[in-house]
Amino acid sequence: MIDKTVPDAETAVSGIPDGSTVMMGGFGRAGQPVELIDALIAQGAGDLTIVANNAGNGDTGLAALLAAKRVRKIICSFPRQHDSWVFDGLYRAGEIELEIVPQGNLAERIRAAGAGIGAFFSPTGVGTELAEGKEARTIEGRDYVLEYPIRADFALVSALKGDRWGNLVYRETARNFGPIMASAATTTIVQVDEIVPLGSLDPETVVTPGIFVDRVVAVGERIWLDDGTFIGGVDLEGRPVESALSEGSAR
Amino acid sequence: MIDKTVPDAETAVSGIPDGSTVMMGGFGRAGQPVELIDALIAQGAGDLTIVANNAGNGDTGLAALLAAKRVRKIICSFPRQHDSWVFDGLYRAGEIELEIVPQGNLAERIRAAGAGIGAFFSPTGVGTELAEGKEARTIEGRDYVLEYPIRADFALVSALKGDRWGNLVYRETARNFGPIMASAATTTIVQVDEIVPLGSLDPETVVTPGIFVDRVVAVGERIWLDDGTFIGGVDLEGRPVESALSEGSAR
Amino acid sequence: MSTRISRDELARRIAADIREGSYVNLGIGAPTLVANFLPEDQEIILHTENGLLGMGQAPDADHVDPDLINAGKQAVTALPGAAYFHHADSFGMMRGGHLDVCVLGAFQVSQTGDLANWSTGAPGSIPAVGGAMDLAIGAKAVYVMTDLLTKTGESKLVVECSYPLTGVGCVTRVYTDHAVFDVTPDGFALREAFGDNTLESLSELTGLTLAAAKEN
Amino acid sequence: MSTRISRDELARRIAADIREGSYVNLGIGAPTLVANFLPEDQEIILHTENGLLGMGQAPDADHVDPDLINAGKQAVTALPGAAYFHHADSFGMMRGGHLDVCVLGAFQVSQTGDLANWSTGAPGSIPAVGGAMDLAIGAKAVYVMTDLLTKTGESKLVVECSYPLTGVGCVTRVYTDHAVFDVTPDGFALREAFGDNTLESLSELTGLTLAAAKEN
Repeated sequence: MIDKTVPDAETAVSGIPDGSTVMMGGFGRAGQPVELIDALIAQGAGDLTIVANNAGNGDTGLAALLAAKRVRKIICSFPRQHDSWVFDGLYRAGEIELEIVPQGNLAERIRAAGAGIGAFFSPTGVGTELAEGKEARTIEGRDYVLEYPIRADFALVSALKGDRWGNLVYRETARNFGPIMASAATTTIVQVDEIVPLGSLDPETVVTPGIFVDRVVAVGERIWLDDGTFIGGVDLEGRPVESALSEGSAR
Repeated sequence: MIDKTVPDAETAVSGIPDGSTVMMGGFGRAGQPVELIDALIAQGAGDLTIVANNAGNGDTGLAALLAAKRVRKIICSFPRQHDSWVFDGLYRAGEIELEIVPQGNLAERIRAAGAGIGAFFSPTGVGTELAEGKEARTIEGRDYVLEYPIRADFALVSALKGDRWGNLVYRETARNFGPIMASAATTTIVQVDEIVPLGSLDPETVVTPGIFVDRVVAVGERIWLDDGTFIGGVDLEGRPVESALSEGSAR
Repeated sequence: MSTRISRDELARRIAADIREGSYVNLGIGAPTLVANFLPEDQEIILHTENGLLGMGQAPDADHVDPDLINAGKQAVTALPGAAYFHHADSFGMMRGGHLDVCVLGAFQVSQTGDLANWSTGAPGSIPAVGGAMDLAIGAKAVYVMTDLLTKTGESKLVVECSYPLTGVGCVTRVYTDHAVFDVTPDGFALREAFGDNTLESLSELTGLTLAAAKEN
Repeated sequence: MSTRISRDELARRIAADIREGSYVNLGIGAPTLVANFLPEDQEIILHTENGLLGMGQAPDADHVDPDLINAGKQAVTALPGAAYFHHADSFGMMRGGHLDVCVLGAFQVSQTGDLANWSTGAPGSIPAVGGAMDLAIGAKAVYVMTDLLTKTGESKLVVECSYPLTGVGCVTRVYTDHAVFDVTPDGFALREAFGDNTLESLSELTGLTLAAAKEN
């Protein structure tokens, strides 16, 4: 029997060595695999290269990993946000390396790694400083620059539901980088709200087939859902509205 | 109000001029847009270049279009099948031009056209006669050849259900080339079993978003379904099993 | 001195140029205001690059869903007819030329249609490009929404951008608080001047040679 | 003269080398027989390049579904846990190296692992490649299933292929009716000889210098 499920987040992130390249799904907080990142912080791996769209928000998740000084370099499209104070401080102090990649190139380069493409001519960034030094070519009158795949040793992904074969479905815009990152890493580790019995995901609607997934851990239902139904009652950070109003900041 | 639905297949294929490049979904018979092809035959356009995986089966659909001498050239991966007698005859008579493309390159080149990729280095076909004359490159120790997008003026696609915005879902392996061809044509024309009200397709499970679709026509439910439930009773050609046994061949 | 219309008026003006049935991406910041002025009786489909077509307006406080956000990471809703997809598919839509219109902010636009909107290049600033470069080259029509002048009175319409570029020759039209300009092979052409602005006054403000736009 | 095992025996032999949890693509023709010998108490996930992972066996006549076919365009079923996807995603799985094993037929395999299986190059034949070239270069292990000799007694294991190539240096192992050979940097190595075949008799049949395979 194939069983990719693991009992807890600690087990899910075991064996990630120092110096690894780790992809992390998420666009801002949506789809960020916070429980896996917390487990990675506890696990202790350092000198990491992170591939993600952003460079962390607030003091949790990726930001907490950065604050713990575990990240040598981050490859992302948009590090500077209103709540990216952890990254901002490290960057200004020269304590983290940054590689900026236009978001569409980031996505397509990750997809290329998963799909076995050696390199591709992209229309994005042509004539800008982010394309300096890259091979350029005009094809049928349009200008392109050559972009290479981005691979990773590990991908940490957050999905809604998974089964023991690793088939996944996502929720709304929390899907974002999950499916392509799952395809581009040697080992893909996924947190889901719930592990469902094999066969209960409709094969027409599986977004990430299990072939791309190595480990799946259930972390419990997100608090704005109740048995799959949206109940709200949170702010955009996912905090209950009452505590958000009274406490200011805490997860 | 956006309404991409059209009343019949005749209207759906109107305005396709002689000399067009037309993509046709389908892998063998599965997902082949037979009703749209029948309408295209009636419409009369000729001197066509067809992009498809196969070169027609039996005497219906794409094979009938070929038999009507409307096709100048076909770009496909696998023309020769046990029931491709129409193509075989035309090819041996020198009456049709053939360009063979490995299936994965065919799919990826169509996808590249839809995604704005100028060209890509593919690992498939390296060192074979199908890569002769193509630009080759070794990247990180692996050999690739440069492949260019395949675009079309029109795509004819068969899906299961669609709405008036052009959102589509498919059925089983009849999905095959539909989603990528829909993205790679200037005008995408889709036949569906049923047009459903806007909002009745789950946004999590839409496979082709309407942005890729221009016209949708309902052609009635495939005969092996009854109100969405599989009832069988057909052979692989989709003919009722009784008539298949008694008649030999007819659609 | 010269007439300036408000942000909201400018958003309304841009909305008036977007036709029913268009697929539209509204960039982060001021361009999102355009959504407020799209006619309610017409269907215009909004794309957000983080994976949604058919984006609706902001939810009320009880319906904030952290999984459903726009590119600016604000809470949004999904309309009937919406579709979700992953990031490579979403940027394929953009880069593949499937969007009819995108509306972007700008630091500078050059008379050849170069756009600078992602970085001032200031020393010590943290670079962040997001999807700006993909949007700039991807949509069939790239509209810029901006003040004509910086806070210190310099023209944002320039002969050549001094800030780092977002895209080369990509801007279709510039909607400013003073006037609307088309980018043409001969430089900026005045499409519409608001209030008492004139070709002459705008030429003076920008220091550019402006033509009158041809009708289209 | 020499021992030859049957197609079914060969399929069973190949099946024995496929480990539980593997993702496997079985090529058109004889390789599909391997599915009949995969152990029922183990989960091995079959991929068909026309868009399905988790392919099951052929349905009975009452359950033939024209929408659910394999790469050979035969009726199949989908197991619980299956997933459908489009052609670019399906070939991305193959070309991206996500399949553990594929099993392919062959006209010839060279001692450097080149595969020829799509065209005899005969004048007047209609070329048709399908997904053969993608499978040949895509899977982590490429197994070839074939008779050792052609009907006219020529070895299909060769120094250099004379037929048009499907892929260069791509074959991992060759399962023939006489013996199993690994492709190594030093040429073919005999992994297992069936019945009374020996390194010597097989060298004679093939005309090749064969080594004994190292254990692994």
